[in-house]
Amino acid sequence: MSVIAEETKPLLLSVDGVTVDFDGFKAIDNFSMTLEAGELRILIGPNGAGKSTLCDTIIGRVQAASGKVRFRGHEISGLPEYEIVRRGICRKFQTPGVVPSLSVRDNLALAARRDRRWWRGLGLAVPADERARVEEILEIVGLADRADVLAGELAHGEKQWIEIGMVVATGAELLLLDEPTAGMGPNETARTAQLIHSLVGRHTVLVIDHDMTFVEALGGKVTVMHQGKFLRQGTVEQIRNDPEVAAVYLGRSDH
Amino acid sequence: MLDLPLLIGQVFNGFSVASLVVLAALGLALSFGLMRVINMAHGEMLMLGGYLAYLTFLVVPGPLALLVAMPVAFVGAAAVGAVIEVSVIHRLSSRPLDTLLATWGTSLILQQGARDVFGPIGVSVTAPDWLNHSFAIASGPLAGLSLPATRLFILLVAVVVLAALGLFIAKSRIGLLVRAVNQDRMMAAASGINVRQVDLAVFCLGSGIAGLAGVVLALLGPVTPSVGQSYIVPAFLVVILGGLGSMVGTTIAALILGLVSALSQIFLDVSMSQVLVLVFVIVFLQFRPQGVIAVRSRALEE
Amino acid sequence: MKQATGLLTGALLATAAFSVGAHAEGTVKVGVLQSLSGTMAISEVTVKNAEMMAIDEINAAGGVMGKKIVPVVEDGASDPAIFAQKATKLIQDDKVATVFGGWTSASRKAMLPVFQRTKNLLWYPVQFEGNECSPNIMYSGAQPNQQIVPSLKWAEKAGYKKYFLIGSDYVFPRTANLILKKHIAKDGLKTVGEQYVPLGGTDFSAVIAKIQAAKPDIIFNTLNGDSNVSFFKQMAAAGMSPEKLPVMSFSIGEQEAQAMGTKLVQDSFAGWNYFESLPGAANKKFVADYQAKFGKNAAITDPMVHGYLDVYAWKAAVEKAKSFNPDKVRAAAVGLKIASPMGDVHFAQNQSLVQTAYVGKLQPDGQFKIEWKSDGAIQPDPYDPVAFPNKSCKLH
Amino acid sequence: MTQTPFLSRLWIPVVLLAIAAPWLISGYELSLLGRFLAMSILAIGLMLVWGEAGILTLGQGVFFGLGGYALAIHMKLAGLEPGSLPDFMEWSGITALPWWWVPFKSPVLATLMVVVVPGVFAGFFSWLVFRRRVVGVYFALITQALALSFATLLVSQQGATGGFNGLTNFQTLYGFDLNAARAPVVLYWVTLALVVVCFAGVRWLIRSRFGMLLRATRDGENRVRFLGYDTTPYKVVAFTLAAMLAGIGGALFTLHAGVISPALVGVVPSIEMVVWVAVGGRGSLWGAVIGTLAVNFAKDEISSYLPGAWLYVLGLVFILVVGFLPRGIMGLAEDLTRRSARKPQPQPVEAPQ
Repeated sequence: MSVIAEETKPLLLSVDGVTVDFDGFKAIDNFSMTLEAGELRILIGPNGAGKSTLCDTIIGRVQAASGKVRFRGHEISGLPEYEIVRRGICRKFQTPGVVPSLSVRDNLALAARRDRRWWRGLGLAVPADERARVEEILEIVGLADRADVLAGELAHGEKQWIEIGMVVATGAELLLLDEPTAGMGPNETARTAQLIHSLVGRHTVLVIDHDMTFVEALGGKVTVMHQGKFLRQGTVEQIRNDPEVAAVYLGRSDH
Repeated sequence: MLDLPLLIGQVFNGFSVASLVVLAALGLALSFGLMRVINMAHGEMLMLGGYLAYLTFLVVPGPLALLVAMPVAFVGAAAVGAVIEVSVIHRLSSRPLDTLLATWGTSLILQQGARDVFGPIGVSVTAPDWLNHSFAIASGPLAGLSLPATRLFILLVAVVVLAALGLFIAKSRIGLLVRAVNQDRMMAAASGINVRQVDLAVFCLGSGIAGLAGVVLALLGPVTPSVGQSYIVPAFLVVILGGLGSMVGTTIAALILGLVSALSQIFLDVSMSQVLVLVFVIVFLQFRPQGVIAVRSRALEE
Repeated sequence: MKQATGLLTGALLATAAFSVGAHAEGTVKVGVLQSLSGTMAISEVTVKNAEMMAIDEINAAGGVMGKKIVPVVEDGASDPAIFAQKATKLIQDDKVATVFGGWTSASRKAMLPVFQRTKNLLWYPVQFEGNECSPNIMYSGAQPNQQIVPSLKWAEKAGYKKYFLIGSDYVFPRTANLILKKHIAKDGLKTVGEQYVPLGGTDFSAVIAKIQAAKPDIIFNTLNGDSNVSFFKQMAAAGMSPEKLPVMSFSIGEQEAQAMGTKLVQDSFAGWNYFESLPGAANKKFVADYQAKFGKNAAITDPMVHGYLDVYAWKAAVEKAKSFNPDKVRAAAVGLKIASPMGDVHFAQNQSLVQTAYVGKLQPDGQFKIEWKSDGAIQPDPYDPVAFPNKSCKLH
Repeated sequence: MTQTPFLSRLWIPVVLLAIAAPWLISGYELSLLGRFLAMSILAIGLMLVWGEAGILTLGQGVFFGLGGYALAIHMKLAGLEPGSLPDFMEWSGITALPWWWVPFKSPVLATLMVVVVPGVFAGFFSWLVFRRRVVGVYFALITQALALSFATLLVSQQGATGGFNGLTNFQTLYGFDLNAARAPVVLYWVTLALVVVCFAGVRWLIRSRFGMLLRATRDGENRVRFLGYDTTPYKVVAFTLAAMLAGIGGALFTLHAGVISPALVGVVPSIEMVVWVAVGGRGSLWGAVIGTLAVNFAKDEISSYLPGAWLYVLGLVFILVVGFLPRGIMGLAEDLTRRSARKPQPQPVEAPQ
């Protein structure tokens, strides 16, 4: 059953009847979902529900056994991952994926580069526009003072923010943030929520998480996944009070 | 001139070469599947097996010396394997490429050691008489085809080792641990498996099998300090073709390469068929980069 | 911290000048250049021993023209580039009067330009494929017409009609087989097969299948080193041991037979210009002296004897020419009679050794029984008249 | 590898000493130094592909050989009177010059081939393997099999390649007599000049964004792909450049040694090339050059005095350097001369393949 989107806003992403099968184990089972441009969507579900696998499928890291993934109307299911990123989707991994041996600025410059063909990179200088974008991102994530530190030496929270910065620096329209607050303290989590809010609108953001306090801080529409299947979709309030979600996910049903 | 006995003979030779290479490659595939590490000194375990067979033949007279030599070589090679694992491989297991170089250094030392102890000339290990004949087919379409008993014996040993290894991995307690670590090293460690000991056990098992293979190879080839080098590159190609350290994949890959080599030698000379085998592997990888058997490891390769 | 930077500049010019001594008055330096490591160490270490023994004997008997011979031993490490490198060192740095050594054709070819440029003299002890005629090398090893062709003549006389040629895939076997095929065809016989296996190759399954299909009367074997072990073991496994299917080998001497286990190669034939079992007092004394020095079951091979007699030939030539100058020495060496364990031999005009060819059959005790002897010493010819008709070697 | 100020100013005295070498050391040592400097060009390429891009290749001997044979074929043809054949062809039963030998007659084309042939071959081979995302240990083993097959092929095609003897006995190159007294010194300076040019070229490449991308691919290839980069062309270009440098090294070596043969391009020499860079320091260009000189001079010394010992030494060097000194001599020098408190230098951890 695929949800036909009636909304008038242009459809950015449509996941249509996707199934992903690891030697018989259906990590994702005929799952469908749509995203509109500029939206903030949160994907929640218990561990092993298939949230990360869905991200892998969208970004092209895992090939779907069946079903289609369309971005701005074009099918992207079969494309290699770097092709999908160039079209405007970028993903942040659960474990921070900064390049440890490069400085924060170099990591961002790496992400900010538009013309990635190898002979373009032979010059020593970084083009002015990319340098400007790097400075801008440093401001957004608030790590301008740490720009020349090796990424490997950053604190855990800072690595997460730098990686969000890198995802933004690629100029991607759709940002997939996989548990961006993993391992963060309360005020860091709050600051991350504020950072994500500043990105919504110019970008479409799909956040994957299971920390309900963070989900509530974000607000926005929530989709619930369970054992690879689509369970429920609605506002944070609707989801909090939905008995089926509570039974499956929160493990208790309060009134 | 494609007469049938020559063709069937070559198919048999393909199986025979495959049985030799699979015995050499099994140990490599085991330790590679588990620790993502390639032991360049694996060829010297074969050499060690040959020398241990030579020593056993000196001590144990009579036709049964061969059967005594096999366990002796297994234990001897396993012990040396343990020493290498603890001293060199374990320290570097997080850096697979560096391990490859360090174990190459180990192989040079083992070769020169054998040259100093047993002399550069190599030692003589002759097959017992009960092996020195062949089953010739005199009449019918396959007239002229003869199957040497030694090669049949080696095929038998390969089949027995594969079966025993399969049972060991599938049924035994350690086998369970090996499969767990093989599938998801971090998860296995998290659930209390002593990954260190499993690595060591598997490495010894792999080296032991190579020692056993050394005895069997001594029936058909020389026992000299550099004998390991002539078997190691084909064994590597089998591991690459076989896919991520899977036993079944390695066996199938050994069969494929054995047949490609044997059948191509009908038309080409040995040198050209050796080049053809490499080209075959590179072309094969164009279609199945993950190798014959794609062991879907849950450990996300980040 | 100074040492670290010192280390850096030092490493770039790591050229601590070693002792570059010219001849101390009472001595003369000679080079001994063999592979003491690597795959060829098997065969070359014993040749070095024979050459050193000859030097010690000469020194004990008063040296050459009153000077004591000082050998400078270098390791060619089975690598042609290193042979060329060490030859340059011996001549330029150590200022040796002459050099004894080399084994594989590759090492000789690599050293050839060095000796021609420096006008020095190399004494080369090993049988080889011929087709070379350099003024700066004394070829004591047999030319093809002194080893390969006589053995074929013996085989033809013994009545073998169909020949199967198998060899390691390098220069000597390929050229030797080229010569053999031409002679076999000229004499109206048949070559029923020709197979090559890479050096160090161990899989003979396909080759044996082709031998079984071709059903030859005799196999002419120019395999080298380890491959002989695999070949004979796999032939035995296929029920074709030497007494069933005769094999004539050119790279199996007493030492290789001993290493492979004599039972494996028993009754196979070998064509050489020397066997340890040669009669004659000189040979008996040489074998006894060598075994006294290097172990009683040490096997004595053809190249070892040539290495040994090369040193005596050089001494005799120096004393005849009254000079250590290489050009004078090689001119004096030609035609000069030299007493050796092979009997009296001398170098021909083309600086190759005139010597008798023998065919031996391997006995259970690891010695070769002499089956056949060429009638008298054979004049060496680097260019086989049948295979390479229009070429000849004029040196003096 | 960031250079401390002290080390970075050190290259001036070293290059001056190198230029003055013909007057400082004996003829034999100069020929050794020249030969090892030629080999260091290969090491510079190996440092680029292994140190920077994290691609371990055990087959550089192949490209070293292709460059060497390209020039050797030209020199064999240059020394021939028209219409006759090289000596080894006659006694290999060859009657006419193989068709692919003919283009090597022209000096310009042959010199180009020294770089083009290894480059094209390396480019095609690495593209075939990298595009299917075969990396790390798998790739290293395939390159080793490539080295074995190339050496076997060279030996088996004796009629066209000189077989196991290889090609030797060269008289002239570009009209110059190779046996002239002045020849070794001129050859030494040409080699030194090429080393400096290649060194500077690769240093510039490493400093460029291309180099930064290579280091990022080494430390996190997946990460780089998810930033929109197709890493395959970067790795293929790095591998091809290293092969071209190996070709130059091979051609120069052939001039110094006077011989190029399969024994110099097989499995063992190719791995020894890796130890040069490992000993010197895979993260530094200086390391590649110094490592090559140190290991080869040691080999020449040790094998003269203790022939049997060299393999023990080489084996131990492999284990100790890789195990305890992953950043080689230069890494050590780096740490020793660093004035300020030692900043924790991140170990070159390889992402598990």
